Amino acid sequence: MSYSPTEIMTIVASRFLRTSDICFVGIGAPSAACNLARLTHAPGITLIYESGTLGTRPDVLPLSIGDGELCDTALTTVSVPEMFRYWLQGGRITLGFLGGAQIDCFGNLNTTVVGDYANPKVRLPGGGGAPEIASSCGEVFIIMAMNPRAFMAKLPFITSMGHGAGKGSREALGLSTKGPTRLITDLCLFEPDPETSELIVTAIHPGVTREMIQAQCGWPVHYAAQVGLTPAPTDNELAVLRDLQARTKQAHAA
Amino acid sequence: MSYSPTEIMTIVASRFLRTSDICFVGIGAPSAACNLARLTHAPGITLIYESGTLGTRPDVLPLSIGDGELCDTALTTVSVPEMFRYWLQGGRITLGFLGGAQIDCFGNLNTTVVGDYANPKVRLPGGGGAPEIASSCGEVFIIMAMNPRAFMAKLPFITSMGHGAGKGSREALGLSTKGPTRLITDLCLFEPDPETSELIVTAIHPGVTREMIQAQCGWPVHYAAQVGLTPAPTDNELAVLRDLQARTKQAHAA
Amino acid sequence: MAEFMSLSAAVEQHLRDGQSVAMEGFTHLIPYAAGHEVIRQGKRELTIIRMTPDILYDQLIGMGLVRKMVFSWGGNPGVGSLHRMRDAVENGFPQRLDLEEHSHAAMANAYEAGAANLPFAVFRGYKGVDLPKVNPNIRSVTCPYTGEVLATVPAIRPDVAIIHALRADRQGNVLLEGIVGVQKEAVLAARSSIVTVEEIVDDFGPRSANAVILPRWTIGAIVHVPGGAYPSYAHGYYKRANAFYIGWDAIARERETFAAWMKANVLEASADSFAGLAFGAGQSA
Amino acid sequence: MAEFMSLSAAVEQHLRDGQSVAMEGFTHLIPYAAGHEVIRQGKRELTIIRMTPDILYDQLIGMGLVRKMVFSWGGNPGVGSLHRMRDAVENGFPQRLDLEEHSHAAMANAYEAGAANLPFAVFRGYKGVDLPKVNPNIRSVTCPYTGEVLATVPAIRPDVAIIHALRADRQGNVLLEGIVGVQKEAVLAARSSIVTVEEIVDDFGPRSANAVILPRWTIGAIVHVPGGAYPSYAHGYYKRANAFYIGWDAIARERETFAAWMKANVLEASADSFAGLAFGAGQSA
Repeated sequence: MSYSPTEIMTIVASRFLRTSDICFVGIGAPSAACNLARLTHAPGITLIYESGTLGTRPDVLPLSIGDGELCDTALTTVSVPEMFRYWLQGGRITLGFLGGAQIDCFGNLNTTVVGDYANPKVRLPGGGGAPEIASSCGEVFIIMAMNPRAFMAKLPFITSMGHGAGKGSREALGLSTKGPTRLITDLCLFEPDPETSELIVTAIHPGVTREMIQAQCGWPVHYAAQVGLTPAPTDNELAVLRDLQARTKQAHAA
Repeated sequence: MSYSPTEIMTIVASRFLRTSDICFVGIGAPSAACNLARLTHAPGITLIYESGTLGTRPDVLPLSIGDGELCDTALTTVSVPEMFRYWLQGGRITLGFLGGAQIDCFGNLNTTVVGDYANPKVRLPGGGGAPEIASSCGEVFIIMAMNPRAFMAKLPFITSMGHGAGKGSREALGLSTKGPTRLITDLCLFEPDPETSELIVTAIHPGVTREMIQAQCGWPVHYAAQVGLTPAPTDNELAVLRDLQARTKQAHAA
Repeated sequence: MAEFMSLSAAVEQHLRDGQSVAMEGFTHLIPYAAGHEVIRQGKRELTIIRMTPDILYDQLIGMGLVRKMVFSWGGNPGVGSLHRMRDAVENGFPQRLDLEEHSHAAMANAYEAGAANLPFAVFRGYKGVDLPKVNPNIRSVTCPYTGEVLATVPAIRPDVAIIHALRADRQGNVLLEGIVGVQKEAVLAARSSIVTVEEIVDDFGPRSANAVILPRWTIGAIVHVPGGAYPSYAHGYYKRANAFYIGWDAIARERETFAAWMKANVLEASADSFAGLAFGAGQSA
Repeated sequence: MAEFMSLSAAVEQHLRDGQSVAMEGFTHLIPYAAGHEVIRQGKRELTIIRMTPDILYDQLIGMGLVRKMVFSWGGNPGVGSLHRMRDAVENGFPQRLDLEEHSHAAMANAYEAGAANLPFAVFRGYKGVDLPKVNPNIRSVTCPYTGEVLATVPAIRPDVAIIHALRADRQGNVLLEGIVGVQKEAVLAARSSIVTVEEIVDDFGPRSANAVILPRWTIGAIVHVPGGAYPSYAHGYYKRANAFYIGWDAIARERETFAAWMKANVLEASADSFAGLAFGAGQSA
């Protein structure tokens, strides 16, 4: 079956999720990936949305972080202060998801402003939960489609921290969590270099070349010694994902 | 009708309660006084027990602060951390009740130790909620039967603060709450002297003399310029109180 | 003490020009009807506080009521930008908008501290990020036991909190259920409050012993506004009008279409007419 | 991740000599059965933590298991003293007992901070009182915004939390209802936990959207012990045995009557026999 860049990005992300994970899920691709995993190989996965829903099992994807569907299917729903205190800061989350308008080669993200903070060219939505998701979750997956204005050599603003200025930055701030362990894009998979913590390509999606990757990236892309080939989405993965998206689209049109 | 010293103490306390009060209720005499008020002249009074029950209306008095009866009849029940953070510290309580093993003339209380703290002669239960009830409630009523070992010139330990060393002590600590506004005993009513904050007698119960009061008090008792006579318990007050106590006794024997 | 009144009286009596107001709601129970009444009354120079300012705050800003916004994420969830907010920040239209920006964790803690009558909150956050460089209200304390340095945020203590809830009983107690967000904290942290409700009942009846209830003595005004959270939702009453949120993007993108929509649907409309859309699925936006 | 096991296995695997343990319960849901198993297994040199140590802690102390107690109110509620605790503090019998004493507000905040993974809690307390003079763990921080000095307490992070709850489902999620005290916080603050439950159900079924539930991935061991809170109570299952609490005063007053009672009812009894009294009203104590 043929598939879109967004579909393979979502499916690749879903494959890394384990049934034992406790995930702090954001809207959009993370939500799609998590629910795809739940509906395929990770039925026991625990999904938590920052609106307070613990252990939710939505039948359609939420448009927003607090859709009623999330609450209806949750084990229980807690207040937002409790969510951020007991559950996120409490160190209960094994895996957080982040995306952003802009990223650098260490997985730092900007979702705050383009241009000067006081006089921005583009005012973005802001950090929301991201700064503390980045520091409190056991590890972080980032899902972003590549383009050279998003994958930047230097960010105008750091909204959430990845590996900072490289290896050792997180430890220097007293963080014992792993930070971004995977950056999943529409073209390839990045993982931190064990020596430098720079995000380097460890697998390339079918039909993608190194030139195509570099063309969409504002920093000089580095590659692992052994770069894998991403297995193409299976028919089952695509069918489950498309079914989920179709149900979602129908529900949101109401 | 004749009545016991405990009965008049409870009834006098209940008379000062207003239907608009939000009371933080302790076990024993405060609980009896509050529920008597609720069943007579203050039907709208809000009773809160530190176990988390908000707006409770027990049919029998609780033996402990967390009896099921309190929860069954409450508007809702919150966690204990929430009780102390949002409700007590939050400044929501207009009236708190305290009692203690020992009291001084400024309404400071000891419920911690008799003797040296490290090597006590008698180890008392400790402060529980008292230190913050004393500082966070709008005002405090103290209910205690008089005896010279309890009404002391100097306390071995201050568990909860009344008027400290006298007028101005509370303000010096940044407190804007009133502290003890009434000390209700089995013999008389004390209220703070407006000039000194010392607890002075403002009303004497029927049949009690100044000599009887001084005999039960370890400090030299002072009197207001005009000392009132406490109206004797009415038949209705006694009937409602005794009915409540009888129901309670029957329930606790189970 | 909770007083039942009309929406216009509640907003007139409880909110004044220049005050700070938190209209909270985390996707669920956003107090649109009350916010629209604030717009109709043309309040000025407000400081608006909310973790997730969405369309309602876009409208307040676009109508020129707002001097400052305290927030942690400002967007149209799942759709995109708040165009009126961006126009104010990027172009100063219709007037300059000051921002005080925090993270969700900071805001949630700040409301909690406000409800707890504390002057500030302590949390573990803002590690390795730039926001503390541009927000002087992000500070720190040192743990007196471990020496760890932790982030702090001032408690949020709004002049007025405005929320929408599911039910009030006739005594004025208010019940929330489902995604409860920070609404209880916002009311407890505020000096006064307005609560719109879907329904007024004689008694809440059988319920969880631990139901989320605000007692009547914590509330200022209660107003009966069925549909008052539309196009957000009220659990068990009506669903979120996702199509409205999607459609808003085109309305708010241009100043003219925005102004025309506000005139027709808010300024020259009654609270009931817009809220009524909650019960007539699909014909909105 | 919650594992169903026997009471003896749970205590053996999760609690070791010298550890700190919080057996919480605020009148409701006090984990007597589990505490008695701790006594049967003769754990030593424990630090026991609880806001309101009552008869169960009197028993642990009287049986010589305890080195230190962290607490805020130690008595037999509505009845009087804990005689075994007093004997330990006043006379060093059966061994010296160290006390770390706080107020309820401090303890409640300390559990909350533990659950929130903070090293300490800030609150407004201890004004004008003597406890800070005798407890060096009562300290202060200064608000970085207002300059106000506030009290602090170290977070409580027990090695083990032991609680009794109403129900677990077959996946190991645990539901509490009614007077929930600080039990959720105690479990979240602890490194491991044992939860005894009245009932194991296939599914919790219809319930409040905001029910107090501890997910299975926050819990160590789950043990099915009907009556496990007796002589305390389990809301909807059995009432508090107030007569037992009243009768305990005479049992615990003398060392000999205490020892005999413990031998007959705990040491030489099974968990089920004592817990079973919950369902046979009145024949206890």
